[in-house]
Amino acid sequence: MPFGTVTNSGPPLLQLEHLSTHYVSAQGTRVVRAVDDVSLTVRAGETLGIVGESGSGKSTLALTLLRILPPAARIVGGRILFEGEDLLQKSETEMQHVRGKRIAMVLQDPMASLNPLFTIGDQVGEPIRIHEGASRRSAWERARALLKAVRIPSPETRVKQYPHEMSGGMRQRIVGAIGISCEPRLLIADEPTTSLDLTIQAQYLNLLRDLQREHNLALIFITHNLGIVAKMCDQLAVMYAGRVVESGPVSQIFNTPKHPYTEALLNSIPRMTDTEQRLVAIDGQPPDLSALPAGCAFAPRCARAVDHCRVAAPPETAPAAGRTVRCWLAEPALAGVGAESGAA
Amino acid sequence: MAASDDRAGTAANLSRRDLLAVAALGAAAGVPRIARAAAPTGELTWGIHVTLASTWLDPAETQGIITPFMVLYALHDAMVKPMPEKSAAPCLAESWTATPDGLSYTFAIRKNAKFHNGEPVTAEDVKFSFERYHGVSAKLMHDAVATIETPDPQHVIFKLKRPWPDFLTFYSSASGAGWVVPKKYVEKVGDDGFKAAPIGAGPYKFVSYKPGVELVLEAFEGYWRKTPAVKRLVMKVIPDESTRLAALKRGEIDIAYSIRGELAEELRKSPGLSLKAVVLQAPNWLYFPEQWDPKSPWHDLRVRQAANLALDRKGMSDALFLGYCKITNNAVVPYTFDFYWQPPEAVYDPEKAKKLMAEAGFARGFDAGNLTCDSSYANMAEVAIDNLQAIGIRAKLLPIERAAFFAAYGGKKYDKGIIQAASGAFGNAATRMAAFVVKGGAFAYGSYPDIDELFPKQADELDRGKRAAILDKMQQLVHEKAIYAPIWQLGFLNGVGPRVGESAFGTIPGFAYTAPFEDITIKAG
Amino acid sequence: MSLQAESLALPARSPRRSTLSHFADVPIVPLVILFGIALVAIFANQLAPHNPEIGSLSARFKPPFWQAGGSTKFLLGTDQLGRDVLSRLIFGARISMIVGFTAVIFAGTIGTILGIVSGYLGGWVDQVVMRLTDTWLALPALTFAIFLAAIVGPSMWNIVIILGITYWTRYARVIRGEVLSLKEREFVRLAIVAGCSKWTIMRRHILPNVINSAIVLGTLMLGVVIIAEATLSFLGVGVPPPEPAWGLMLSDGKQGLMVGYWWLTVFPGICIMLLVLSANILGDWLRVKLDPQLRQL
Amino acid sequence: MKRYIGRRAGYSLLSLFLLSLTIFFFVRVTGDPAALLVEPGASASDIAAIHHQFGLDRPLWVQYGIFMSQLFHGDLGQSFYYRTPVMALYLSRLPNSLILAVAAMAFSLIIGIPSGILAAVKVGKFWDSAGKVFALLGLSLPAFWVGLVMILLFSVYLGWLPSSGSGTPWHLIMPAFALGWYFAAAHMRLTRSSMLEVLGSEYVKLARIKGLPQWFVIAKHAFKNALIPVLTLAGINLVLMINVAVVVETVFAWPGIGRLLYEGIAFRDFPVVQGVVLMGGAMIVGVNLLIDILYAVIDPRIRLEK
Repeated sequence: MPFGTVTNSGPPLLQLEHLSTHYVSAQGTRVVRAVDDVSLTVRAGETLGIVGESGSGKSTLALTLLRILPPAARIVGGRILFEGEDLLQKSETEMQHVRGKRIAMVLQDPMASLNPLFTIGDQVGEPIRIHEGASRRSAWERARALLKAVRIPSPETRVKQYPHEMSGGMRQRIVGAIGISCEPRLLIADEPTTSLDLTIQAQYLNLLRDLQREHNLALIFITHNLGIVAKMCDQLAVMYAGRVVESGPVSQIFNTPKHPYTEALLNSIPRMTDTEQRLVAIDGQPPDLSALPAGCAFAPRCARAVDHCRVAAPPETAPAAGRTVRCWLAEPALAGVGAESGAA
Repeated sequence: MAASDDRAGTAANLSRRDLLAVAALGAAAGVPRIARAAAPTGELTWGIHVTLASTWLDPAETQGIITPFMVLYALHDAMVKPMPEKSAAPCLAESWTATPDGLSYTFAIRKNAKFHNGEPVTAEDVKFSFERYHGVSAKLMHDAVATIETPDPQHVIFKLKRPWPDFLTFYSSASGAGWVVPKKYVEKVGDDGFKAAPIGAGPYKFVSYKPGVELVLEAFEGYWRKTPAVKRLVMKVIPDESTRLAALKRGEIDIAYSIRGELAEELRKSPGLSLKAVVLQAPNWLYFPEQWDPKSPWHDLRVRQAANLALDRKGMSDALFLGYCKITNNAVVPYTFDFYWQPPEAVYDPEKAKKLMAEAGFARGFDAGNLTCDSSYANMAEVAIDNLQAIGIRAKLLPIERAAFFAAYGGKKYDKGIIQAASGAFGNAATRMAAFVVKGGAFAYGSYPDIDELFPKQADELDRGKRAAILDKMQQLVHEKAIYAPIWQLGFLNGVGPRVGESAFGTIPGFAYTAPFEDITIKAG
Repeated sequence: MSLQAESLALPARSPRRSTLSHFADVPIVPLVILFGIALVAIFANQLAPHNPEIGSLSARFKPPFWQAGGSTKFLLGTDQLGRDVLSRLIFGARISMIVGFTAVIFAGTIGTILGIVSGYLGGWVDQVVMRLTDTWLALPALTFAIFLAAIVGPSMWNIVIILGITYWTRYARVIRGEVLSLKEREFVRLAIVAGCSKWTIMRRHILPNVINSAIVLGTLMLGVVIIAEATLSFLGVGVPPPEPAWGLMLSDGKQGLMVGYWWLTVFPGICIMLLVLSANILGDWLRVKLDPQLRQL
Repeated sequence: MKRYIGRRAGYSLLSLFLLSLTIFFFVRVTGDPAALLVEPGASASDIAAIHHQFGLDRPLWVQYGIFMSQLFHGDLGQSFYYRTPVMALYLSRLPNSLILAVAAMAFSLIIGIPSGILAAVKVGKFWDSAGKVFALLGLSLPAFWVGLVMILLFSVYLGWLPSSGSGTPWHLIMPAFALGWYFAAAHMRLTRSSMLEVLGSEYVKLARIKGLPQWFVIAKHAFKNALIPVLTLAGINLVLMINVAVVVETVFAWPGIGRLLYEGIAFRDFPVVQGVVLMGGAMIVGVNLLIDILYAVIDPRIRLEK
């Protein structure tokens, strides 16, 4: 059951408008449209889930928000409005004040997210020292408090320890502590539980939810696990081949999916006994992002695809308030027009 | 004496540039320069092409190679040694006499001969040095000598067990036995102590030595022959030829040993530098080990003669050694040796060679297998192969690292193909014949009975004239049978910098290095 | 997908990649140079205007054709024995390619086999192999080369053997490291459970997984081997004259540098540089493509 | 860790023993030193005399026994060529080699690390390519050629530096550079790739997500991690430099150990070859142990695995 005390109200905290990020190879001969024309909205205190297969552009989208893309990636268009400011207009120095302080992020691999050569206290306290100019000692104190907040036992000794002395679940909680250390408005969690086992996963999700409540955090939850989405999220965006193919409130999408891909995803849920399991239920392979088909990127795998789907990419339409979808079938009128033009 | 020491001390503290400035000042002020006998001044530096070994500081260690003598001539002196005027010149021995039966040699020691510590050279020292000598020829010499008598400090008598015509050759140049060290000092410091701080009777005394790196010597003013002109000598090891030339050009060194090929050309072109060529007592040759195998093409005299005619020795020398090699056409005996026989001049006539090949039945040539050589002489062999190829003898070059080459050459491993080799061993025509021509010779892969027959005859012959005739005959046979194809006696090219007056290169025939050191001068002004 | 993989191996490594797109960003210039050298090596007999081993002493030190005294007969001049530099370079390509490739393959074969065996079997086998590599490391390549040259005599093939015996340890170490981590992987465990013999596992499961690393290392080692060959020539134990090996030409020609016979060293120097640079750039690219884990040379 | 190091040391001693055996017999296969101390043509008795003098006329195992028992007393025997103790020779050359190696290492690290970092940070940009080409040039040119060109340029034409020899810092510049360049290239490469790997790591990503300035991320989070493999390589290379500097030592007449070994081989000076190779082996063992300890100092993961 979707959890959410906050409804669609208040001004948007984060608004993405037609955001596109492409990877360009060194020779400039290949372009990978990792994020393509994405528009999304997140309100304060709300949780947005983003789901999709590996390589559908979810992680790139997250990195785009923080503008920490690898050198080969270019943000080629769109706007990122955060609290009314366009992050794409900011200088790198200004962005540094956004990262960690106003928008934080939790990475998917807790084992690799901590620098093995520095103590936990040092790494947890680091954002506090950078963003708030705290002294070494007070940062240390805050770090200890944060460890306590993420329910790590005996934080006094833990701050002095090194990452390799911690278990995976503990490390992931430490990464969470780093995320909330400067009390950000938005926390992005990129598959934060993939490498944890089931019990620890549940504990961690509970922790995130509690933290969200306490700090009135907006949360973007990137995952490929619809079960987690159902448990955690208010809103959902389904990504396929760099595009958002469907978005809207979780309950509505779960009940009446408009896109065949979403449908296929939902159909695969009952078979997911193991949360580690990937979305293997859909036939076919994800498309090559550098050589997308002319029409709808999902058409080759879509059981219901018509001729027109292979000719032109569907536009984003709004079948209901707060919902979007990219599918010719969702708009039969448009599909008909397309079919005519295709036949002509 | 004290005053001159002070002066010397001051001079030693001045750098070379300061000294030049002082010298220039002196000239400008018009101070009349004293012709000689003044205290030695200045410093000269050598760039040495081989590694300086501690053994070179001690004549008792002298092995059968020439390199140690580049140091021995400075540090030590011998009773009799090759000097510019003659190959057996009286040095520490003022004179000597031999009894007619060839069994007794009496040497009279020079009265003013002194060691660096000021003590006179005595008969005891001479006897001690001979007995102490343990270089390569030690056994041969010790076995030949029955007793050494020292009737008084000025006289030594060597009594031989049986007549040995080559005694003086070995005592004077072919070994270190005639080089004299101070008995008392050696007994005091021991062999290792002596090598660490040697005292000799030569024109220069020891200052310091870093093994394999640098040797510093200082003029010994009490040297009997004359006071050396240059105060300090520094011998630095610089293994790379190009670097030696660079150092010479920059004035870091004044004398550079062994500058070959293109670098020698550059040396000749460089203003201020001069090229000094010395002919070594090392003949190079091609050897045909298959000539005793009747099935081999080399068995045919005409083929061997053709190979001789095919070699463009002059062109090779011009190309590789600026024409400084001496083409003697005697394969194994250097022209400076006793009993040397001069063959007819070498001829380069590839047409005639081809004709001989055709007569021998090899008009279309033949595959001769490998031409094996010491890899340091591979450049020469490359040309030789080109020359032989021109008359149809096709060989493939196989250069072998020096140590391995000589081991296999002497071990008779190269019994096929062609061998290119050289020898700078000491001795005379007879010793060379023994090693390279006659039956049982260390490097003879076969022999001819007529030559073998002559060999023992000359060994027992006390009459020098008769012995020479036999040895001449032997060398003539070697030439006529074309056992070898002689190439030349190697030209050793060296560089001399602008500051050097007399370099003393080439003053002693057949000696590769600068000597005698007391004759070396720095240019005045 | 980790950021690391993305940043190193762009575009994103989706499992469905055509073979063509796999090689879309191959460094063209080095590849062309290597192919060019290979072609020159193969067709040396057709391309070379003169015999590379035979010269005329009367035509020594002719400069390249554009310099005064040069002629179009010898486009890149002649050497100290009057041999055509261009022809020697052309045949030298053959020798360098043969020496380089065979030595690398030789070293790679020994090293890979020992690396796999040592890494997979562990225990005393591992100890013996590792002690052997330690011992090898203490013996500088040159020491070996001279020893071997003294024992077997110098020839092109002996140089190949010498270089191979000298450089196998690098493969052994790298491959062993790889095998140690492969050993813990699922598919190997599965194979063990399935009852495959040790040798089958090494051959069928381990070898195919380390071959990429061996290829990358081999490309990088090509340069090392070629420079080593030149250095052996400098020390007088390289490919024997009159074979026109580039390293030998460089070493022989160095005497001419001071005299102004620059073409004797500059041309072989450029050839060596181009070959080694190309091999290295290609090796770097392959390393990124095939095996981002392989960091050490 | 102590037990680990102890075991490692034990194995290393074993390799040293293997090395002594290998080198002892290997060097004796290659030729006869006597043949080099006389000109060809010397008599067999002369050569036998030399053999006797050097103790080469005794059975091999006796020779090896003597060698090992001397070794046990820290004596490497007496050089055939120099007629002085090998240990003294070695020690007299060691300072030169160390100076050269340390200077060359300084060159290679001073050039290699910063430019490697630059190349990694500016990946795909001009500095990356410039760094790459510079690195690969060092690998692509034989050291003897670099050395000779430098002598020609800086000594003969410009007259700035002495052509050869040792003694002053000026003498050190060219050989150290010639030796260091090859290694600089290797260090830069490793720094670059190791830096790239670290920069691509999750913890560096997290550091940037924290909002740390770029230079701070590089200086604190990336550099220290990236340095570990570079330091390891540098440690091994320092020893290699001492042992392989022969080319540079020859070109610049630098009296180091490489040259000593090379001449030892050329003269078949068995005690020198044995001594230098064994000392080299001992050094490699020592440095490997040192690296283990250093590792433990830098990397807490090892430090705490007691």
